[in-house]
Amino acid sequence: MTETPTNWFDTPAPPAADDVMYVDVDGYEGPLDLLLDLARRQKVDLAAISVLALSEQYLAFIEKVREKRIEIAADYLVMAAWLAYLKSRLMVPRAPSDEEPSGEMLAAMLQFRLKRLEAMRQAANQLMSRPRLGFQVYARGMPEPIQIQRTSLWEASLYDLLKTYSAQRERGSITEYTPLQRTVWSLQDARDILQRLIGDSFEWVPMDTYLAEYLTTPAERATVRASSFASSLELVRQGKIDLRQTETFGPLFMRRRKADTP
Amino acid sequence: MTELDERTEITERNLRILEALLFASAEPLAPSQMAIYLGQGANTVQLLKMLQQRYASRGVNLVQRADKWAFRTAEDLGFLLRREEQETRSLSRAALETLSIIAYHQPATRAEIEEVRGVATGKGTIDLLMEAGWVRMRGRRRTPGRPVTYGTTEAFLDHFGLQSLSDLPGLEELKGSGLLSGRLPPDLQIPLPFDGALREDEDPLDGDETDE
Amino acid sequence: MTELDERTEITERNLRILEALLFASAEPLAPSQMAIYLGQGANTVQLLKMLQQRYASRGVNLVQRADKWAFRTAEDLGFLLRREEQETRSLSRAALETLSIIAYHQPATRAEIEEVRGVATGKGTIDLLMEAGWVRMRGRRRTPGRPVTYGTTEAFLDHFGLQSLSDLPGLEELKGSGLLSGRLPPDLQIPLPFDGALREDEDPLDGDETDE
Repeated sequence: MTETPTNWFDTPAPPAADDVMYVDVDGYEGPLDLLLDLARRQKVDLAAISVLALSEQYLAFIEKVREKRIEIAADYLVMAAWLAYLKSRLMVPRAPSDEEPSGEMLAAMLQFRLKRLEAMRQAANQLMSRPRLGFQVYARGMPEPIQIQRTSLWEASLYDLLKTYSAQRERGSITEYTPLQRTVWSLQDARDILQRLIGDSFEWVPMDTYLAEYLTTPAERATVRASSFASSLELVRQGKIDLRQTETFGPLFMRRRKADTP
Repeated sequence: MTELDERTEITERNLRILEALLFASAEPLAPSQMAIYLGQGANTVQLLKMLQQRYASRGVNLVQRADKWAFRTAEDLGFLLRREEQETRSLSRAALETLSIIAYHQPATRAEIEEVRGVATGKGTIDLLMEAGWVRMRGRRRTPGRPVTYGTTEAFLDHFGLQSLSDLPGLEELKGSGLLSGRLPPDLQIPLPFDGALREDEDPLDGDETDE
Repeated sequence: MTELDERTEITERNLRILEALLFASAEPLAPSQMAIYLGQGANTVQLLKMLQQRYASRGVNLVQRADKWAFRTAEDLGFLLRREEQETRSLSRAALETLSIIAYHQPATRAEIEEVRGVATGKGTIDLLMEAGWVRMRGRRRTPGRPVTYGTTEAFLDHFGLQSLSDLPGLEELKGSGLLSGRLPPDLQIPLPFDGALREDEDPLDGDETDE
């Protein structure tokens, strides 16, 4: 690649300044579109284009736009930065240790992208100039619709049938229902028990410690806790005990309230 | 090119244009509407008649409606444009429940079906099952009101792959397959479906009730 | 009647049926949709090709779109039939470019379309093409983020009068110049527009994503 003379290196005559001047950024579909338009102004085949000159034109254009303080989309600035980099790669000789892509490679890449975009545009034009359905080519204007008469074929499996039957027989047969008897701590009970347990203790003690002996039966845990908690709130309201919790979901501490503390 | 060849070529060209116009038009066309597309001096009606002749034996014919012309499917092929389509649909739960009760409890009246289901059964459900060809009216129960009794059909056996109604699994089999749980009242019974023509408590349907 | 006569008669009958079916439908039909109406043992595609030949010089032609068939007015009569530019909602340049990129590069993700155009594609652009019925979601690329892949539809082929994607204008040159390659610069691997169900790097769409 380095052997072949790359004609995009050749510096063509710099573009006339006003060539760039009347370019209107609004009319472009992004930086690649702008570059393609600038390239066409070189009036040569894209393969023979001077990428260096193109980059300079683009950068000059962006510079002009910015001088006029016109808002410009970030896409254009990213391309400008990339082209500035490309320009530097093209002008600075490549060191042997250089890991980065050569200027020629970057230039070829840009050229490829321009050619590809142009090709897709040409393809779109070719597509649109084909004899299109509804414009030059027509389908039957009076299609004769097929009248469809639908008859339903019902589907059910023996399994579905049996399962359904069993389910409803079972549903219909279980008529006796004995609700599970559960022991429930009444609020009054809980309150009595709490008052008895706390007694005269002014120490902070977790509620669960007080209730330890009642919490052994799993079935009763919920009702013991719930009723005790509700009762403890009542006791706090009455000024008989203090409650404290230091963290969310942490243990609930309680102690007898000293009569003289406010 | 002889004059004859030339005339033929012009005619063919005009015929092609007529074909395309008539094909693409959304409504029948009058000769005057088509004439503007043809070469000067063309006899549109004559050309249309030529075209009509050409298509006379085809699957599509050129027909004249009042003074307008249009392509239409040949009359003898009209059947192509009508199609019967079958779509498979699964039965609703209500229909499946009703069907299974009729199957096990037949001959069953509507009141009996409702008693097992615990809800009223819409008339539509039984109609649907009869339409599907799985349920039929068997007779009338010899009780006040003489309610209609329902039973299953041969098509029912066919569809569910049963040789006879006695192939319907009984209590033990339903339990064994896990369809019925073990926790059932001991007095639960699964009836043996009645397979015969009429049971002693059934009267035949009146003459005009038997359809089909 | 000799055997030959009989065979000819059967063929003619089948051709008439195909004519009727294809004339009656505005949309292209698959051979399988027509085969059910033909006599047993009929070779549908062979019959369609016969019919295509018969209509080749007529004002209405039988054309193939992907694996479907339809009658369409002859292309050379387009200048005559050309209707008033009803194309008020003409496609934007962005939409046109996007369409051709999808057509030539399919399956293509949005990122790939944007890479070719060098600019972000508004979501509306692809939506518009899907609404026109020319572009569809094909599947998902098996890469991080699982982006949706886009491709063209049968309606696209029908609209632009293409028998298959290999008829895309200029495809051969583009292929030759390596411009259909996704990677830069010219790669040895030249992907062609892919028409199949799913490419090895595509997953099917999730159920709720396929509309239509």
